[in-house]
Amino acid sequence: MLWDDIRSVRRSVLIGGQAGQGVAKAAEVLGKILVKLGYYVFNYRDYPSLIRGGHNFNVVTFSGDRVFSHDERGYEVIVALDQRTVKTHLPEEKKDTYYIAPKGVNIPRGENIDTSEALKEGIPPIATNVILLGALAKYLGIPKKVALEVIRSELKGEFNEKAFLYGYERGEGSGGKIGRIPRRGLYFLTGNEAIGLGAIASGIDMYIAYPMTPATPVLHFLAARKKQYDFTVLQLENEIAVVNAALGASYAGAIVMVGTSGGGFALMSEALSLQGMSEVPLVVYLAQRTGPSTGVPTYTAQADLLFALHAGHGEFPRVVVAPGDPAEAFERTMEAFYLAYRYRVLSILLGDKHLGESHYTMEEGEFSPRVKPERFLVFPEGDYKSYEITEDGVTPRSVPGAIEAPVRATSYEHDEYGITTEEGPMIEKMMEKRLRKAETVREAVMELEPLSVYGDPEADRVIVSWGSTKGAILDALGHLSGWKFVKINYIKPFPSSLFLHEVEDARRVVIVENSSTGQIGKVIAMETGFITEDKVLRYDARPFTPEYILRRLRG
Amino acid sequence: MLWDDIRSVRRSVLIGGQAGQGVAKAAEVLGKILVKLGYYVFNYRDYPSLIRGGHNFNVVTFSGDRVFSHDERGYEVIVALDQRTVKTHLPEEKKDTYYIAPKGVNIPRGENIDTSEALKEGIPPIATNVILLGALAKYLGIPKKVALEVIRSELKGEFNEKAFLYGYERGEGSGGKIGRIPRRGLYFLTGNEAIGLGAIASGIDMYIAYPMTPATPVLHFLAARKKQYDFTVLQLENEIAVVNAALGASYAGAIVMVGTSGGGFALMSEALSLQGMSEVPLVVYLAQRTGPSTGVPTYTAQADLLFALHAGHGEFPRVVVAPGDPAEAFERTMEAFYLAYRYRVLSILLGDKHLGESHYTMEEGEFSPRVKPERFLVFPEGDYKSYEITEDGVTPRSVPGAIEAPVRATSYEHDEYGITTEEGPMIEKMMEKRLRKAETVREAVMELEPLSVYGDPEADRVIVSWGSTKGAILDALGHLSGWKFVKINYIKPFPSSLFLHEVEDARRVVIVENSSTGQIGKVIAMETGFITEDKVLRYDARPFTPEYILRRLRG
Amino acid sequence: MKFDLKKLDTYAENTWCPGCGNFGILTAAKQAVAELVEEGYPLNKFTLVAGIGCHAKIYDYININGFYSIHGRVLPTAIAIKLANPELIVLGFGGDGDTYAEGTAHFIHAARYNADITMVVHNNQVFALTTGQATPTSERGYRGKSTPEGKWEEPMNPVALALMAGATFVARGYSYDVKHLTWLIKEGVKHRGFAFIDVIQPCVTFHNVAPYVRERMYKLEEVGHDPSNFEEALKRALEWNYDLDPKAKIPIGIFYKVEKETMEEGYNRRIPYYKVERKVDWKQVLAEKKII
Amino acid sequence: MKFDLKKLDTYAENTWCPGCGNFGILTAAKQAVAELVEEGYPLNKFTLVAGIGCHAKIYDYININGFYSIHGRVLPTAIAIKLANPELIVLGFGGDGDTYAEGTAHFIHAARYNADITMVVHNNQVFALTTGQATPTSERGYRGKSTPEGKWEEPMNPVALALMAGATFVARGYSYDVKHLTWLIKEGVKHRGFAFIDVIQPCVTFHNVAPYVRERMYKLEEVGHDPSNFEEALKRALEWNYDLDPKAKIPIGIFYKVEKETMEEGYNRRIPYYKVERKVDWKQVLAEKKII
Ligand SMILES: Cc1ncc(C[n+]2csc(CCOP(=O)(O)OP(=O)(O)O)c2C)c(N)n1
Ligand SMILES: Cc1ncc(C[n+]2csc(CCOP(=O)(O)OP(=O)(O)O)c2C)c(N)n1
Ligand code: SF4
Ligand code: SF4
Ligand SMILES: [Mg+2]
Ligand SMILES: [Mg+2]
Repeated sequence: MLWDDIRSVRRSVLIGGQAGQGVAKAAEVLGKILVKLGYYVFNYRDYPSLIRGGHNFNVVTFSGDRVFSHDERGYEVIVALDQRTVKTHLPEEKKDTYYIAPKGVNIPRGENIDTSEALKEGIPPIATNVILLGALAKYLGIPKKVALEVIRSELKGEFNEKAFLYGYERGEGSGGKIGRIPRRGLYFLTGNEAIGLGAIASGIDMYIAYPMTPATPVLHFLAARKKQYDFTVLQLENEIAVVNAALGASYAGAIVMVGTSGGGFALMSEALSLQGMSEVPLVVYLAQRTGPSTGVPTYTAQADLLFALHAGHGEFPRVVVAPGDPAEAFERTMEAFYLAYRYRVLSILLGDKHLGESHYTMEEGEFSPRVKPERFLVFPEGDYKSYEITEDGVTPRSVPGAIEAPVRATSYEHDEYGITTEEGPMIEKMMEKRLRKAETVREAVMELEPLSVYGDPEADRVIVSWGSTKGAILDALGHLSGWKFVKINYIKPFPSSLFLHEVEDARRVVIVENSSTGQIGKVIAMETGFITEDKVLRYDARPFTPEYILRRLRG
Repeated sequence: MLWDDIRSVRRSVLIGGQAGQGVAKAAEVLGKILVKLGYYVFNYRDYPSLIRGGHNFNVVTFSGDRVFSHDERGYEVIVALDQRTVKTHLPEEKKDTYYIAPKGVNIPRGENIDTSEALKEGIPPIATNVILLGALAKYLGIPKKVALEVIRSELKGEFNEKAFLYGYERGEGSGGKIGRIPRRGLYFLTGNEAIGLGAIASGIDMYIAYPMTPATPVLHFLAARKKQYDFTVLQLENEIAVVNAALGASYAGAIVMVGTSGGGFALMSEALSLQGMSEVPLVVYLAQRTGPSTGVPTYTAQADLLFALHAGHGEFPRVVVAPGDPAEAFERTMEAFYLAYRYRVLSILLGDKHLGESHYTMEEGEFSPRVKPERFLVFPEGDYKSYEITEDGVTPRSVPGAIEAPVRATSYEHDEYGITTEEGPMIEKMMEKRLRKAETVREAVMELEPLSVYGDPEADRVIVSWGSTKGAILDALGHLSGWKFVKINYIKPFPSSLFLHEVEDARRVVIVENSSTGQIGKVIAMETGFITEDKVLRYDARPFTPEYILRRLRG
Repeated sequence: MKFDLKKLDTYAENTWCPGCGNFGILTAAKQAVAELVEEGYPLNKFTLVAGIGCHAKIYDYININGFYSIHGRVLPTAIAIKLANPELIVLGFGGDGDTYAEGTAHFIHAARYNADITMVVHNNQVFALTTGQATPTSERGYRGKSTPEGKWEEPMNPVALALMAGATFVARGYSYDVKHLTWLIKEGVKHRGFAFIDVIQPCVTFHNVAPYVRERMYKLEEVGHDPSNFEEALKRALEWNYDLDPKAKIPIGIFYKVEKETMEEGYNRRIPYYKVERKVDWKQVLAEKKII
Repeated sequence: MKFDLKKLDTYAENTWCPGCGNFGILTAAKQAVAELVEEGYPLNKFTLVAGIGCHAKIYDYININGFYSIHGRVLPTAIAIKLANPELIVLGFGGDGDTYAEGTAHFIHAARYNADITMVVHNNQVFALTTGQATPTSERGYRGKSTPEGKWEEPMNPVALALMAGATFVARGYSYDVKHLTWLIKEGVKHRGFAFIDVIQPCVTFHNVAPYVRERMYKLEEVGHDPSNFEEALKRALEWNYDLDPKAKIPIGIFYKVEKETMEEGYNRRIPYYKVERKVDWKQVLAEKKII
């Protein structure tokens, strides 16, 4: 093969072991090294709900061409920190899968690294993951220097460098050589990190949360940066306190976000309705995981869509935006803040475990925010109507204490000053004000690329999807001809005419969704009347891979 | 007019006054008297959210023919306990509206009853409502004897009888004579009362709630009957406690219902998802009111439909059934229990303030439950699988302590014994079990008249609606030709083919809904792809009247 | 300068029952605001948060900044308002159902957080607006429509709980003693930290304890109670358990008062966020994730 | 008759960290069940309710009836189980996050309701399963990933709160003292009413207080503590505020125990509902609303 062909090959390494053995960290470091070398890397993380033991693994898939997803079989290398890894993944190996494991772990082929002398060299057992990473680097032909640079900046403790070299030197290394691809402007980050950064870029003042997988990483990420950017991170007694505090803070003038997963979101739903009536801006990050209920809490799903669209009693405008990769997550987070604060609405940022906890390689140019952060405040001198009835339904926002006049927020139906009303005509007017606001938001969203099309724009076979399936679909698309992928970015307000335009002449329209019912199909039907029963669904708590999609599309 | 024509005339009386003046009670008593005379009566109750003062009123509409709704203008008589009543309803009076009021209240015409001697006769001021009722009875020509019978059984305190006679004797009575219509088998009750009775008829063991208008009357109604029927009524610290307690009790073998309105329902949504996963039977009464948020809490709306359909994260089967009058409320409550306990699903009984707090006249034959209450328990001797995978997706239900084997319920994904699993194939199997259960429930519901058609079955103009709009629509239908009314009783599972059959040749399909967006239209689109933009909506917190519908259908 | 109390009126129709204890709380609250303004507190910084219930209508009746929240959520809302803008003077008005039933969790934790806010609970020992059901503080045996045979369980003692939960200012008022209550509210506002005032508020319609309370009430200030003594405070708090025991004595006044670090201090909040100009460059923010 | 402990095992893989304090609680719970069965309690009436967190995995590890509930909701679930079937012996297992954060309201009210259940809180002073954030009982200064600069506010003292909230049996155990804990759980089950046991459960991964606790712990039984004395109980409860104060003494054992009417008694519940045969005739039920 020519160099160009080789480097565009898609390669996958699985690293597995017990929770606590540093599997995830090893994979992340490997990813960073590869990106540093100019490769595109996708790092998938799979872990059960436990703290020590069990079986965790990561799949690092990389190529010189774009990669947005992982493989769930046919690994080139399996790095097995324990025996269970070998056993578990046997069915998924290729005939020539190469194993790297510490001595003592039985492997079908490959190499066992003798770690018995490590301790003497000052390398603690905890660094076995790094030792194996060294051997892996050797095997793949990763330049030592680049690897060490990354290790130095990523892993605290000098022993890690030693550990890497220990493995590198003992490794049998024959897998080839990974050349450096001269590229610039590559980012390696998870969806959750991108959301955290998007919040910072939006000028967040307060992040309020109660821990819940898979939204917790945003809490940790922001907590680690609150000093640097001077904002507040608040963990309260439960999600109900969280969301009501968020509304209080937002009313008082802070730029606020809350983050949670399905169960916590459910607890927040009463207050979402309060958002609707009070028109106090609110941004909610809903990180989906496998339900219903506690379900399979560290795994992924896209099954909260209809709930996100309808949570909260009564009728009020809302935005539901679903990014498909970290670059989008960054931009869409900024849009979620923008829309919430500009129009005093609820913005729900709908992500999931797969987007949130997988590492993606993004290019510089992919980050291109469409909006600018702002507080959107007015400071009138005399009279102020907290709910002034305007043509576009949007009342300019002020905050208490910033002007002389009282600023009010209320859960009751109210007149323009925010005083309670039970009069039919005023109720009707306020309902209509909010309906008009929904229209105004719709128009604003239509300027924000609410729908994207990938692949052959003229194709008459269409994959329709949203959110984190994007990666696997894009990677599958490369193997399909005559197909396009219509990705719905804004699910509320729904881009109906754009959507209908994309499917009107289609021969086949397939819904791809990480759920058991294909909820986006219902949303499409609800918004446009367009119905398709052609669905590729996955609901075993695992994310899609390109292969899975291709098989199901063909089969 | 001939007697037959006269008695089929629709007549309306408005009784208004301050909260605490006994307006609602007077109207209810009037209604009962009229029903006792063989008339059909509808009693609408309108009150703001306060305890004393303000302005409450009831509209009692009656006729010798069926009446299912009230009028919002053109009253034959206005009984005004205070001046505000006169003022407020001036725009709604007819030219010849007759007023009955205590002396001191200025009225445009009619009679002022001098109550100054009442006290001397042992009638306290609190009975002014009954005095006026006496005058009204005289005016309408209601036989004294029948009225007194009802008063004796409905109102405690001998002074009430006296008060009635006081008014009756002083009344000017010239409005005509209300003859007795020889009928049997008439019931007079509210939707909430019917739901309470339906729960009792279902063998309820525990009703658990936290007060919330307009579901509270069910709490009160059942609390008053718990001794008679030997069940428990439990008020807990909040709605989250309520719903989780309900699941606990149901798991332990009790037949349970909870009742709430939108805000409380929102708080319960996390546990609805737990219902889905644990498959512990649960019946929830959701009494809608005007939202969003606290909204207009003592008024009506049908705007929680999409929320009721989708509350709770993840995917799981559910039943959403919406009765349209008390007879249905009674039957559908029994069905909600039946389905929940037979199939271990969530049954949501979707009502609203209008259905719940209005009095309807129902005929004996209209009560005809389609199901029989049962505990649906098995008591296997040896092994028991709490989540046995069956063909129809339904696992026979046992309860802890009733058998030797452990009985489990869990929020986590699980194997057949209810032990936690994170394995893809088992997750898939359990998801599919629940999907099959949804299908089984669908089949069962299709036997329960999930959709009803009223009016001319061959008509090509169709009103589509659900829930409490039924009354006003039925009454409007009498004035329309070439129309039929398709009422959707089960909104989940949705009777798609029945529905499509009814609209396929229609020239016009109009949605009627007490909301600002017409949510049933979205549900129909979602379930069938059928779309109509033709909507008659009302969202000023007031229920429909036939006139309102006719005006909007024609305009 | 004399503050014109009328400035605090609104055009909303007052819909409380005639004679309701809420009027006393409204008058005291307005009077407290007026006097505080006279003492130099800026009127436009006063911000109230109300729950849902009869009590909460106070939102409509005082012409200051206000957040008419949802049932039970006064405290998280109020605390966060304070954190977002420490310049605001935050007054919470909750009901007993609101604060001790639906909002229990927030009540217990707010005591610990010690944000500098003042929480006034209109404790009429009943869910009034929903027509008279028993709340946690209703006495044993209370008959409402949901407990026709009488409430079964013991009442909760919020004063004792607040003390045990760590509140730094714990008081009880009586809504018909407006002057005393005005003083309590002012003391609450001046207290640096979480000031909790349980106000006995007779509900003339569903739970009129005025005759009961009037006879048994005494003022802590008048018996030489030392509000810096936690043990004494606890003892006083346990004197009345909210049952309508004929022999009970009902102390009102300040049970306990202590200075501790406030939540705003703990989170180092000084400047209102709305005044913070953030010049974040999104490219710089992203830079930490740039590999090459 | 000797009960075979193995009967309580399940086939589930135990996924707690090696050395985790939860093992001690599991062993004690099993042992308590075994001994109680030996004393005549029927095995199939034992029913556990678990929250969500590391602690809650106990549901998978004991082969008795169980409801694996959601985060924070052990108590309402457990209480209602008892009301629906008073024959069941109901054991709740919650975490500190579970019970003192998400579930605070239920905790406070359960104490008052006094249902005859036993509530064991695995108090590791940390949200463990979500990787180590501070909970209400974490000590001031605790550094987790959500509080990198240290937790700001004071810890909650659940033992003191339970006492003040009206609990009729209040105890503290230590998960590494299995024998003592077994005894506590058995006493809790035998206690007629709400038995609350806060168990200090070192989390070896995120919050290993074993060395701290071991040195400072003493047993109430050994110092002649009188568990019928409320004031004494309160004093003992306040000896340790859950901060890691080097000078603190940590009492374990039964702080307080008193007999009061239970919730089931209050609601007059005797027969399990599932055994009640209801022969309701729907026509008769409707009759009250028939006018003619
Ligand atoms: C989540 C929720 N549950 C229930 C209600 C219904 N509700 C409105 S007011 C109220 C009673 C309030 O009691 P309390 O707080 O004591 O106030 P009061 O009316 O006695 O002043 C209730 C239960 C609600 N609005 N929201
Ligand atoms: C409503 C809700 N919020 C958050 C979570 C996430 N969650 C799962 S376990 C856990 C921590 C539990 O802490 P604790 O109760 O102390 O148990 P531990 O793991 O320490 O035993 C949290 C917050 C959840 N499952 N549900
Ligand atoms: S019901 Fe009670 S609390 Fe409400 S306004 Fe009337 S007297 Fe006051
Ligand atoms: S994280 Fe802590 S509590 Fe959880 S299993 Fe490990 S040691 Fe135990
Ligand atoms: Mg109250
Ligand atoms: Mg814990």
